[in-house]
Amino acid sequence: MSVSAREETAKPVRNFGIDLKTAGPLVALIVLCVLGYSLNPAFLSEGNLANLLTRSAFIGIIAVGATFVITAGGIDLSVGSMAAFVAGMMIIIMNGAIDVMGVSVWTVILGCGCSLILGIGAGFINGFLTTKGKIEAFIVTLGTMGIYRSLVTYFADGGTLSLASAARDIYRPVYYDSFLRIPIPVWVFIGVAIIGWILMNRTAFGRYCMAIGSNEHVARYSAIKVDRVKTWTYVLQGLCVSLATIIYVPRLGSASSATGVLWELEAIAAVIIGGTMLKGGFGRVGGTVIGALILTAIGNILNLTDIISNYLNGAVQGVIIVVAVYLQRGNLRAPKRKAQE
Amino acid sequence: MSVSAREETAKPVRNFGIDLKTAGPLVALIVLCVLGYSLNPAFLSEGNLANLLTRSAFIGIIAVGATFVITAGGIDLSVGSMAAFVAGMMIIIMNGAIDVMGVSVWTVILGCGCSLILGIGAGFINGFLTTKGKIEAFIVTLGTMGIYRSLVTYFADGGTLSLASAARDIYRPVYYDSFLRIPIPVWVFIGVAIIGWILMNRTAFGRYCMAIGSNEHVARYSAIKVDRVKTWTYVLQGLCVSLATIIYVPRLGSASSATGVLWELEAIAAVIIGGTMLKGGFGRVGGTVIGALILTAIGNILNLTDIISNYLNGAVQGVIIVVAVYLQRGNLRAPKRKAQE
Amino acid sequence: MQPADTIGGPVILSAERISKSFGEVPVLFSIDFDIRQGECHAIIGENGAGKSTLIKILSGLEQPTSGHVCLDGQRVELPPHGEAEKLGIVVIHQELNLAEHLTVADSIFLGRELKSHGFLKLKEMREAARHILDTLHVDIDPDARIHSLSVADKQMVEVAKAISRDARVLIMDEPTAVLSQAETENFFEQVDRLKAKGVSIIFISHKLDEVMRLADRVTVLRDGQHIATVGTEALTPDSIAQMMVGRELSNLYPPKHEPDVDAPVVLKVENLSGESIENVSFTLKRGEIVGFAGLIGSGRTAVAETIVGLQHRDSGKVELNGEPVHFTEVSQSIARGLAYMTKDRKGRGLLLNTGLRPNLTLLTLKKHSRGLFINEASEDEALARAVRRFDIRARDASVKVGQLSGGNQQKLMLGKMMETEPDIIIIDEPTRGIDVGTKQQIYHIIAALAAEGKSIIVISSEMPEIIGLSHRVVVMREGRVAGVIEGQEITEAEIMRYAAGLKQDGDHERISA
Amino acid sequence: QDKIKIGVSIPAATHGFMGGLNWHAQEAEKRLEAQHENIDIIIVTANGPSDQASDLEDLVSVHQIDALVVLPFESEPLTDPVKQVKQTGAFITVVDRGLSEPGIEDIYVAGNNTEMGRVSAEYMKSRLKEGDNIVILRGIPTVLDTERFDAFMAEIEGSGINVLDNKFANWNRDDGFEVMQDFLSRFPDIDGVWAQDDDITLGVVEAIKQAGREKEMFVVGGAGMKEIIKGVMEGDELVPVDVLYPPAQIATAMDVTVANYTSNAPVRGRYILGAPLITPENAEEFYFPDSPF
Ligand SMILES: Nc1ncnc2c1ncn2[C@@H]1O[C@H](COP(=O)(O)OP(=O)(O)OP(=O)(O)O)[C@@H](O)[C@H]1O
Ligand SMILES: Nc1ncnc2c1ncn2[C@@H]1O[C@H](COP(=O)(O)OP(=O)(O)OP(=O)(O)O)[C@@H](O)[C@H]1O
Ligand SMILES: [Mg+2]
Ligand SMILES: [Mg+2]
Repeated sequence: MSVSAREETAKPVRNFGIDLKTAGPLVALIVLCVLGYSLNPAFLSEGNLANLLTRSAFIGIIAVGATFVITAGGIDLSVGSMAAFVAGMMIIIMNGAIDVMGVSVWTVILGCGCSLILGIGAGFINGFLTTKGKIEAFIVTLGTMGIYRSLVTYFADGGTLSLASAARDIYRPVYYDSFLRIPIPVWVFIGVAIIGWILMNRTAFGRYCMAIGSNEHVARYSAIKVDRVKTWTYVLQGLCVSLATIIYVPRLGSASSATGVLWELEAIAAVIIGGTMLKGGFGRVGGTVIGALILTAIGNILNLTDIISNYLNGAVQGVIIVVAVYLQRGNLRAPKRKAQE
Repeated sequence: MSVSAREETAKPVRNFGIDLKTAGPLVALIVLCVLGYSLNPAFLSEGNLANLLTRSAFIGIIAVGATFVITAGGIDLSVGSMAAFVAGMMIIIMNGAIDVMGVSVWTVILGCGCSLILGIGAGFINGFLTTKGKIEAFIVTLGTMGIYRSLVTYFADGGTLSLASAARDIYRPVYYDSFLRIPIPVWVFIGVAIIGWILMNRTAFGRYCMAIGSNEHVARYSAIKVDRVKTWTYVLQGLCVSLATIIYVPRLGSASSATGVLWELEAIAAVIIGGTMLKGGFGRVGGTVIGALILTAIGNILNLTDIISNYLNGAVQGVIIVVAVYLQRGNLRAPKRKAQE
Repeated sequence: MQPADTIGGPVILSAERISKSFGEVPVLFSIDFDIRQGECHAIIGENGAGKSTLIKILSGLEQPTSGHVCLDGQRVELPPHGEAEKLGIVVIHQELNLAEHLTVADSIFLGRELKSHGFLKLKEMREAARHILDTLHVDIDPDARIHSLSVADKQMVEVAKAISRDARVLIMDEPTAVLSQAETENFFEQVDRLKAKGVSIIFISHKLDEVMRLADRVTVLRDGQHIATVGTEALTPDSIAQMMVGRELSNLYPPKHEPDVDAPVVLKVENLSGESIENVSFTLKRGEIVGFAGLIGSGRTAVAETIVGLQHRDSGKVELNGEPVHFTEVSQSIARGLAYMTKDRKGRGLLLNTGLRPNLTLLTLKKHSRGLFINEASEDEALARAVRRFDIRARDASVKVGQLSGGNQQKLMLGKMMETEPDIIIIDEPTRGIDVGTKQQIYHIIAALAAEGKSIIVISSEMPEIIGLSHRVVVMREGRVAGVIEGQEITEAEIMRYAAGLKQDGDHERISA
Repeated sequence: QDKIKIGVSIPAATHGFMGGLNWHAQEAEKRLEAQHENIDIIIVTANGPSDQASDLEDLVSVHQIDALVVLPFESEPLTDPVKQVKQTGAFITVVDRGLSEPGIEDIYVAGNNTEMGRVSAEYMKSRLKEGDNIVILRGIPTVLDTERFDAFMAEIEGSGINVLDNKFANWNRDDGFEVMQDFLSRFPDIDGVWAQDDDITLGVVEAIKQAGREKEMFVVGGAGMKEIIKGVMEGDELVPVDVLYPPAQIATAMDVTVANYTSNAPVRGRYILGAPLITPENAEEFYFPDSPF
């Protein structure tokens, strides 16, 4: 009835709001690119762009998973250590497999399979402890963060686990090769992003995540299996970590306790820069992708110039993140705020 | 009327709940102590207890501040870097003062005064950016975290800032001396904890923090100056960081980019182990103190024995944190969960 | 419109030519309104007429697009951060406005704590809170946390909070919507007392008898327009209703179709016990409407929630179409055609930060999915259907549910439940906050559903609703079934006798029949 | 008869070099405890200077150690805590990073950061000519990184070799890889890379291989990681040499500390291990295939 009657006037308002919110991170990214180009034209060279995109794939893929966890009101601090752990186990398994069955593509496939299983399993543990154990996600994943990292250190005897070079030669192309001039990791990233976007915006699962994150009671009263959906978000996160690991391992062929340090912070930052709310209830996979690109671009730009003291890299990074988010939220949203609240 | 009928059954349940909640962390701490004693009786020696308490003072004091920030629905990731920054500036200022006015107690007092001003200022910046800038606290403090740490590195020229030994001799007792056989830092910790507890539970400010964390709109409608209170929580956090720094500097007499790394995670963990909710609305200063003691005790206990590979320290720590929280929440609270929801 | 100058002293608070638009959407059109000292002025109107918006402007929560607010004849700017309260304008909002984690005493004194030397006077506040609650005759522990209270208790805390403030003007937006009769009576006592003290009261309610009982003057709004301001003595409930809806309302309740005596029993509950209920037994036949009456907290909701699996069942049996069932999740009961609509629409029913469409289909997303994907076209259809069927009025399709008027939220929630196409429907407070016109629609929908062969349980605190709709009434008291009344015996007096414990059902045969 | 307790306090295995150091410490513990019945070694690891200060307190108050072998996280902050241990009468061996006050330690065993920077620069000078370009990847901003860097720059000064830029790569392979990628997109002409550490070197090498520029430049790392030394032995062109900074120094320190109790003569003094250039000729003697580093 009255809804349809007013549809016409309503639409522009809504689209405007949505545009600003999605456009915010994009604008920040474009500004960064212009800045990068003006500091050093090499920034926009094909080689550098390929590097940048490939690099952002790790954090990006993990952050897509984190978008679901955070949307459903959770948090996962363990992703960095989980990546190190999965990478380490993958290497051990592949090295072991070589001894048993020699080197072939199957060794790598076996390794990737195990990585997926491990990632899903690790995610499931996080989810299980949070939902069934009723322990805060922050504590659970802080705990597993320590556990996974310790395990890598332990298995690596404090050092580095390195993939046998025979297997590496087979596996290397997964990171270094391109398809249609776009590096394989970027393809994987694109795939994960698209699937993630569809999952979030076009399936019941995404709706459920948002519902749970915005009000768990309502979700429960609406016949949503809250614990199950929440567990799934962690499993999904684990899956994303293992995908990121699968394209990470062929890069350097090694894993150590230094692998993936602080990735959790980067992933969460990418998610939030992208416009998802830390309190849950609202997720933007597209924004997350851009958030990951922004973070990677900042590091890249800092490496392309020497006008700033190296010691201040962190400060510049911090300032850019804050300013980027300010420009997209504080300023642009301010006029609408009153009406919204 | 009929309400009263239900009251009788309801009441005991609730009181029971509160007892468990406060007692939970305490029980976990006691269990840890028993474990420590059984691993090595020296755990309960006066010397070790004094060490343990003194050590927990840093994280504890910072965590008391974090309790307010988190209760009011915020988060502060910058505390560790802020501590490093404040410590560094304090040292620079004291060293500078020595050149100008020679060494005396006043040098140290000057340093402490500057530390307080810096801490409060840094906290204010966090608060200002979050409230007036309307940027998520996570992003703001992630940014300032990078900025403060970079600044320390910069001022220390990548090295260590060290307090001139003349000043150090005067300042040392603040960490190493005792009063009534209790080390000074512990006194400070006790003081901060008591003041924090009073502030949280016996003043309007504490109520406002809880109200804001629980429902910002309600707080606003109730004529609470939301932005101001939130800013105050960050200022308080800054103050706590600077107090922690004041007792930290005499310990090692130096600051570098390695100072205070990961303190933010420890502080937040202490807060949450203590029973405060990460989503805000409900703060327990007492629990936070116990949370800090638990975290410090875990580290201490790991040093008591060498039955566990050092590589696995992080894993043991993780397991203990998760189990401690599980015991106090999951298990004990499970029977009443349904009723509450 | 006729001026009714008979009551009260000078005008205290007035709105002059207030208009309000949200974005492009106008909600109020040049409204004039005033309230005099010691008077009770009711505002009535259909759902979405703009009542809540008007009082939000009067209390500074929203700023008018044009026009202004005058206090004591002076134009005032009321900033949105609760400053109106300092001027003596106190509001009980339609949306419960309590912070869930605070205690009752904290909530009552939030923003104006009693202090000495900066420290809270906890004991005084607790005592004062207890005292205020006592005057309202409710037994709520001042130390209880808000989230542990029932919706009605929360509302009483709101009332306590409001009357404890030094109000010159007390504005109440549907304060009685969630209250039972007894509580409403206690509440009215307090309102009378305040009026006697010279406090001016603005009162919004869809319960016309309450309006007649309390108000000195009545202002009617329709679609954001001022229709009339009239003295109450010149009105009858019927004439008010007519002014509100703009048409004659006859037969609020549809005629009852007596269900087939031989109709099969579709739901049989035997000796159900659980959280706050004990040995509850009753049956529901096909095509039957069973009313659940009782005082607040008598366990009606608990029975429903235990049946559908939202609460833990300690013992007892539930049979659905002769088959024993034990649901532990709502999805299971939905799958078997048993739907439950909660009474707590803000906390349990709707996602306030989300739009209409996702809320409507949240319970039935599977139905609107093709394979993995959500079929938005089908969702849109569902929304259009629900909007038509339940007359949901949103000025703008993109509004968040939290921005809908209270009554329209309720209708949306009804729509959400009906999306599941249930055979058995348990509706908890079906018309909470709904205007008379729509009430009538909803009653007819319920009756029509029963006539179609669906079976319905109506839990309600509105006695006329129970009486007007039910074929059979189960009266609950302190978690037990106090009695079951049928046919001609369904009268207010009889129900109250059971509910208050004056009468106890001896013959349990009838219950389990 | 009471055992002699020797506490060993070292940083946790957060990157390759420290991992190697941890491994050598544990190997030495096993070996020494097996050799000498009356020796008990307790290894504790720390994540930062204040953490390490706590460890030292625990070693004293709980384990009542007779001797301490310590590799300080940083020199200044740990000077005082070590002094406190000294005051309990313990025998002190300091490894790698000297304390800021002389005379506390009984034994000092160390690699040589200044020497490491200098030797690396010397090698650069021997391979490059005036006008050639190098880039530098540094570790984590700390004193020892600064020492290495300053010594390198002092030595390279005046040689006419251009240092294009230096960036921190945090003694981490991933960072080494990414920083080198960016150097490669930025500078079309690079003749030499000083990666300072073997973990970084591995990342750098991958980045150079990815860009296909192996023929243009060579890389000098440092520490003595087994993979790198193996490469040097096999005559790798891209990483032709390495500069030793041995993680095994901790084992040396533990050995001499134990010797203080097992040999008849007291052991005192300074053992500076130097930073020799590892070349294909001498690589064999620095190769420990079993070490994780
Ligand atoms: N913040 C807002 N943004 C957009 N529209 C709003 C907002 N608040 C209210 N509205 C719209 O204004 C209209 C009037 O709402 P209001 O809440 O005043 O109605 P009401 O008379 O109180 O109805 P009810 O009896 O159902 O409570 C509704 O159509 C509602 O959707
Ligand atoms: N003291 C209490 N603490 C926590 N939850 C309670 C308490 N009393 C009741 N509840 C819960 O609140 C809900 C409503 O209570 P109940 O079923 O007793 O109310 P009701 O009879 O439906 O009353 P009404 O619908 O009129 O508010 C139930 O889920 C019940 O378990
Ligand atoms: Mg309303
Ligand atoms: Mg040993």
